[in-house]
Amino acid sequence: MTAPDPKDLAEYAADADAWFLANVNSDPGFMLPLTFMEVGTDRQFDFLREWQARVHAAGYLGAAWPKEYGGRGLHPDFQAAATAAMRKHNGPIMLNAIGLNWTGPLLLDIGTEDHKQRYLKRILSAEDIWCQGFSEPEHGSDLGNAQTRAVRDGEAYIVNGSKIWTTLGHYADYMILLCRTDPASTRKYDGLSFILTPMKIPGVTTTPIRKLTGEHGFTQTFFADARVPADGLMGKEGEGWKVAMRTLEYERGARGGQAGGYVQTPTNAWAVLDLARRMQRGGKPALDDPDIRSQMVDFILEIQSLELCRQRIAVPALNTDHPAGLPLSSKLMTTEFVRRINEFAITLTGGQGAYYAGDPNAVDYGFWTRAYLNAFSATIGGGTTQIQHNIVGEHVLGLPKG
Amino acid sequence: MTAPDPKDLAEYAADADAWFLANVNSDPGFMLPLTFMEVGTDRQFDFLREWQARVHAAGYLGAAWPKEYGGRGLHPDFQAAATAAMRKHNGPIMLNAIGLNWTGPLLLDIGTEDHKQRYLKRILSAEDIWCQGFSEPEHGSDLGNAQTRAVRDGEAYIVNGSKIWTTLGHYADYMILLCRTDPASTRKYDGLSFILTPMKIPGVTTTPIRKLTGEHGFTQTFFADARVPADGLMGKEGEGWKVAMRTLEYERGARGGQAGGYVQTPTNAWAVLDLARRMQRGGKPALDDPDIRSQMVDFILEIQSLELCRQRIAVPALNTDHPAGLPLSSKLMTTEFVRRINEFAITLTGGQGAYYAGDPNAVDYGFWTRAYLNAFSATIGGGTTQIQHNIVGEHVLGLPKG
Amino acid sequence: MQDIGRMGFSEAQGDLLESATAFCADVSPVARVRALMTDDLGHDPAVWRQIGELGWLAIAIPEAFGGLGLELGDVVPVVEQMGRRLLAGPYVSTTLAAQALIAGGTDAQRAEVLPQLAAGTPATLALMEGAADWDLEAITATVTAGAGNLTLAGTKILVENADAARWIIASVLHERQPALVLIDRVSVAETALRRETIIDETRRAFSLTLDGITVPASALLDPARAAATLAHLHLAANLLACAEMCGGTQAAIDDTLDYAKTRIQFGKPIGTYQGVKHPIVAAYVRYEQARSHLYSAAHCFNEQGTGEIAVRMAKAEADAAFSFAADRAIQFHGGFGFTYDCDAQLYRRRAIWHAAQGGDRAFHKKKLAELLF
Amino acid sequence: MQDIGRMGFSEAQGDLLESATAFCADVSPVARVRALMTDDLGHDPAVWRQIGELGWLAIAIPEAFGGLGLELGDVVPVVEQMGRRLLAGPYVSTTLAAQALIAGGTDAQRAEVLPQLAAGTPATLALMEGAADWDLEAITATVTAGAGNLTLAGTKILVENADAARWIIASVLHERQPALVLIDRVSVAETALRRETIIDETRRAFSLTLDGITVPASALLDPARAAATLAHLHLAANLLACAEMCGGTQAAIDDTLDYAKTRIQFGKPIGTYQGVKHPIVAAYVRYEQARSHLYSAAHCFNEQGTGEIAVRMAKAEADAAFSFAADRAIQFHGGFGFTYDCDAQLYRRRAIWHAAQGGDRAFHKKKLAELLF
Repeated sequence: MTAPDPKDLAEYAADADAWFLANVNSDPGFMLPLTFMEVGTDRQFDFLREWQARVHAAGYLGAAWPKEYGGRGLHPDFQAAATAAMRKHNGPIMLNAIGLNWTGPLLLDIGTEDHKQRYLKRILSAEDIWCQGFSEPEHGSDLGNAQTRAVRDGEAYIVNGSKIWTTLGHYADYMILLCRTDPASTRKYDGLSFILTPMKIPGVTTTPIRKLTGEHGFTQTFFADARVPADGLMGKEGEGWKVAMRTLEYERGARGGQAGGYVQTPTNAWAVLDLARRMQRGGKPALDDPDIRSQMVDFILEIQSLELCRQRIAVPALNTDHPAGLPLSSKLMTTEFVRRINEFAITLTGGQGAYYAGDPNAVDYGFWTRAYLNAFSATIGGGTTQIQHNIVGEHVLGLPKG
Repeated sequence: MTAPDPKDLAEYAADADAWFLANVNSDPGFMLPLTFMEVGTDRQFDFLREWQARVHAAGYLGAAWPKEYGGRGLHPDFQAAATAAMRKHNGPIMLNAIGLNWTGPLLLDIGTEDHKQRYLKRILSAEDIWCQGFSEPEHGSDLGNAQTRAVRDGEAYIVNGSKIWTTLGHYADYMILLCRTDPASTRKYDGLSFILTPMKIPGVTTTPIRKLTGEHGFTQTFFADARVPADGLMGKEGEGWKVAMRTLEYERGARGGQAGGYVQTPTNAWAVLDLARRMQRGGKPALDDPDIRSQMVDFILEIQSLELCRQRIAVPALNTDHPAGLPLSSKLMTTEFVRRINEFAITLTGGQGAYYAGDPNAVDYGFWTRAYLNAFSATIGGGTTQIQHNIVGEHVLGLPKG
Repeated sequence: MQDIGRMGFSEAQGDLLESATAFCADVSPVARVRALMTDDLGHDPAVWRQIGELGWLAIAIPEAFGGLGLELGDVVPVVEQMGRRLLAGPYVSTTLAAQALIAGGTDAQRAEVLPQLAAGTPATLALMEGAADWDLEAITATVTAGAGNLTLAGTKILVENADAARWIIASVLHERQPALVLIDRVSVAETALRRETIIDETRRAFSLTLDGITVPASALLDPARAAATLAHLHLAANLLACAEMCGGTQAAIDDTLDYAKTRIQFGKPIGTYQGVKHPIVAAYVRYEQARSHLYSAAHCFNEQGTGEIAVRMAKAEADAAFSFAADRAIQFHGGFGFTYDCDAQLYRRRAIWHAAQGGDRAFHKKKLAELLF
Repeated sequence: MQDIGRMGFSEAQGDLLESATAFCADVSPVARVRALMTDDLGHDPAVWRQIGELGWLAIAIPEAFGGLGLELGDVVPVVEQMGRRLLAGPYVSTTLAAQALIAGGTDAQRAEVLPQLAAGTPATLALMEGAADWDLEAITATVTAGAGNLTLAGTKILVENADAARWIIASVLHERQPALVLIDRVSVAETALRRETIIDETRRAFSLTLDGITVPASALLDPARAAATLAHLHLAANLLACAEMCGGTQAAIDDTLDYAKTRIQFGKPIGTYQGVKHPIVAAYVRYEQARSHLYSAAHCFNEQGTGEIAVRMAKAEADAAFSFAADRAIQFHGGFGFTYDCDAQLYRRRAIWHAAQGGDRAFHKKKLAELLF
């Protein structure tokens, strides 16, 4: 793809900036989820679905996807400019995370024409919500050990088993499903297949999971003789592991093709700084306390680290020794940062930390405690922090596997 | 053993207190080693050997060992009182660490009468210096993999191979040697034997190892057809691993019998506090700096943790769930603390941290930097911190082995 | 060098530790704890009666007032085991109310109320306001003398077990000076209490509106000792909080160990992996250190100067140990740890509660710097 | 929200990074580094000549004075690679001396000295005294006007490469105000220099006794710009220190990785064990973060306000990253790590040196708090 005309790009960026300035509503009168994993109420869901549809209609989501599939056919720099404007004006998250960052790029890469026609535009417009079915109750981190069974029966697979941690499972129209088509295979990865699976069909049911915050947001998904059309098979039967690993590369940004936008609000250390100014210690702003000052500088340093590392990915000359180093370590860096800064924010609230969301005395409606507890969804989900250390150690640094 | 008469004990403790008050010389005009692993010069060695001999002669070392082997035959509480007095008056360390804490208790437990007669008294008087030969160059942490070979030949073993990290190796008269007598054994631990080995015999040579501080203090020991008397065999041939593990229990305090005293000066957080008062930041004592204050409190809290845990070992009712928990974790706690507090002390010296021992501008003759670098001998030697975590995880908490 | 505390353990502590260990495990299995979380009262009155019958409420009350005449440090093993089993109820609040009267009550108040508390009548303290400042002298509520009566005004918050309590001791300003007043719960209208939503769902806390409550003139605790009593209560509450926290830390680690030994991933129990094993060991070591500080604080509690240092050290350590252990408990329970059904969240919420009550590690470290340097 | 810096990378940086990577690896293998540690001069004059010929000393010197007219940020990749290979020599001290003249020299001084420095004449700064305070205005040395001459007095410490330098720029008090003076090394007696014993054995530093040294009146740098020049030098020195430190951090990690992949314990390479693997990953992540800060600081260096923030952030991060990586490098080399022969100690000593020069993490964090809050 040829480099974009700087004038065109600047014009598009200015338009995007104006559009987000005019259209962002970051306080609709109820708490907006910070990530797509925290959507707990219909009100939140409806708001975010409508918001995504508007962003797409305005041309600021999927701008680099082909026109024939709902995109604008532009150079990726255009979408990057739109995303920057979204970020600048603190726009709510894009809801359809799995569709935008996992299914979409995958279909663009290896989907059939029929797949692309059928799914891509409706992913961008949030008409079809997608979810992901990799984890199982007994094998959280060990995705390769999936036991959900799919047996070919004519033009369909008969699926039985259960998936867990289905984000938006209750709302989703489709799932990207990792399941076992050949239980006899001696190498556990070889028996897996990857299938696009409708969720609103007989034999598929979901049960909400109550989170440690007391709220809902995930489901467990059960398959009982569900007939899934076989044309949803991605890659060949038995190649499911390879396809799944490919989707993880899209998700980590180690491979391009994502629709753009963001599905998690970048944690704002400056908002915590603001909290430190508002909270009191001995009649003075907590930020005047030297210990708190010192910790606050640590967090500002760290958020700037994350931002600079994100920017540095785009400078190949500064990524020669470990080209995948920054993309593969970004989940590790970011998720642990979010957990720790929210834990720190709770301590800033001092004695009022005893209150929880729902009490009028809770600081910021209990936001910080919930944000801390919810942060574990990211330090655990999608490969725990411990697994992330293995990934970086083995895939980036070349240390031997255990 | 019957409980001691409180009056006798009090009298003995008062005598010990008076003796150490009168006899301790903690500044002989050169830097005294903080641990038996840091003896680098003849001057240090001679001073410490003479000091140990005097403490023993005064009755304050080995007081609980039998009279016939150089002890006083007293209840262990007497020795504890003497050690407390030594600590209170900041007495220099006991030099003959391996003899006092490893060989001595082992001989008392499973030695022959001849062993006891021959060695015990001379351990207490420091006439015979002992060293330990467990680690080998290729198998630092993996003691069970020792390859130094001992072949029975009449009344002797012919020993060939090499041991590393021999503390006081250059000075030692005897070594407790872990060596392989049966290389054909399928289970690696089964082929090992434990032999009391003279060091001043033909075929045994030592080479000094230069430490990261630039100084010396350890040796590598080489055996070339050394004829070691077979009566030094402890336990049966092939039981060396069991015997070695037993000596580690003495060393960790998980099993009694040690001669008393201490072989490492307890790191003194209060000395670091004093440093924080002496050093300047912007024309004021560094301790006035809130960050430094906060870190200093952390270290005082931690040293008090170590002290209280040490005291708590003596309260069985507070050690019911994990009776070996405190003894087995004390190396881990202590050695890492020493490393970290000395690292902190270097930062207290500010810009003067650029100087090293030997420069007149170095703070406290460069003590803190050397103490930090030397601290690694304990976080690495005798089972690294990483191995210590495994030991506590597996032997105390019952987590499965890797 | 200053005396900063030492280990000590009494025979009474030993006996109480043994019996409390068995009792709390027996009456407070976690299923029971969870059932009580959604219960209105929040604790089991039958268990509360048993605790009274065991004499545990009498431990630190002088014999003259129906107590056993032991030390507050002797209560520590009991509270530790309650914390370990998340046992709900007004044990700590009642014990602290008794401490308020022992330290600052009039003779008449002690004679009337202490025997009741020793026998198991629940009571509580109402010391916090507004921004939940840890300085107990930051008071705006007032008591004003009227015709033979005292009239109260203001609002206290985070009053534990206010619904269950028969007596409430509140801090107020009396002639602009901090004072304490003993309130008979009968004189508090139901509408004066609002149940608060707090992070620890095993507890009950309330906002208490004092406006309009009147008490007899004899309800005022000895004004001359009010400041000293508040200082004593700050340390006493922190000591017992440390006990609960250490018990909770132990339980959080034990739960994590159970899971790490049984949960299989990649063909092995997850506790096999050093990435899990080593941090659990780190949590365990911190726990043992915090527990050593707890029993040092219990032993030295009554020693002038040393007691305060030891308690603040213990709280600083307990906060770090409990927060870390419970945070790691969530993480190492993996997906299950993220659910409400996993007990790890119970411990994490408790750790947050305790840090917010009576001062967190940073707060006590600052006080320690003043005391030590 | 304040601008606190951003990534940027120039074509010149790219070219210099590529050539410096190859050159430094080539001329400074660790065996050579160790040989030079016991060498009196401490660096290889032939390599120094090559560096001069490569034009690297000219990078940040204006074209008018024989330089390339690029930015100080363009020097960063060169210094980073020198740090990575522990390449000894007066490159940084000469570059900083040039910065002193560019920022604060008189026209005559620039015209005379800058072309020499651009061509490879070594120079250095003498800014520290007594307690090695990081505040460069804490000066007690003096310059006093005499008959057409200036007389110096006092002692400067930690003057790097003072023996090799042809020019020394020292900070002194002139009429009680901070000033800088350009000293021709010829006017310094050998006895005025004492080689210091420093923690980093790959460097050479000296105490310099100024007493009795006289210089011409024209040796004084522009007094009006002295304070600004000292402030500039503080940031410039820290920027280049960050570059050295990032390079050193990378090398410490690379060495540790090599060892972890090959050293067998319990039948497996030690890097297999998560107890080793995970902390190396932690060190690596910190390294990448520090390097991102380094290039942000290099890019923003000349921006008023932002430059200072970015440099202080970079130094704070580099200190943490280098200290941690080198500390773990010693630990994970096990017994070998405890020996002088293991290179881990070289990095750890360097990290201590750099923390002691120009301020450590805590120092820069304090400055950042003032700038940010």
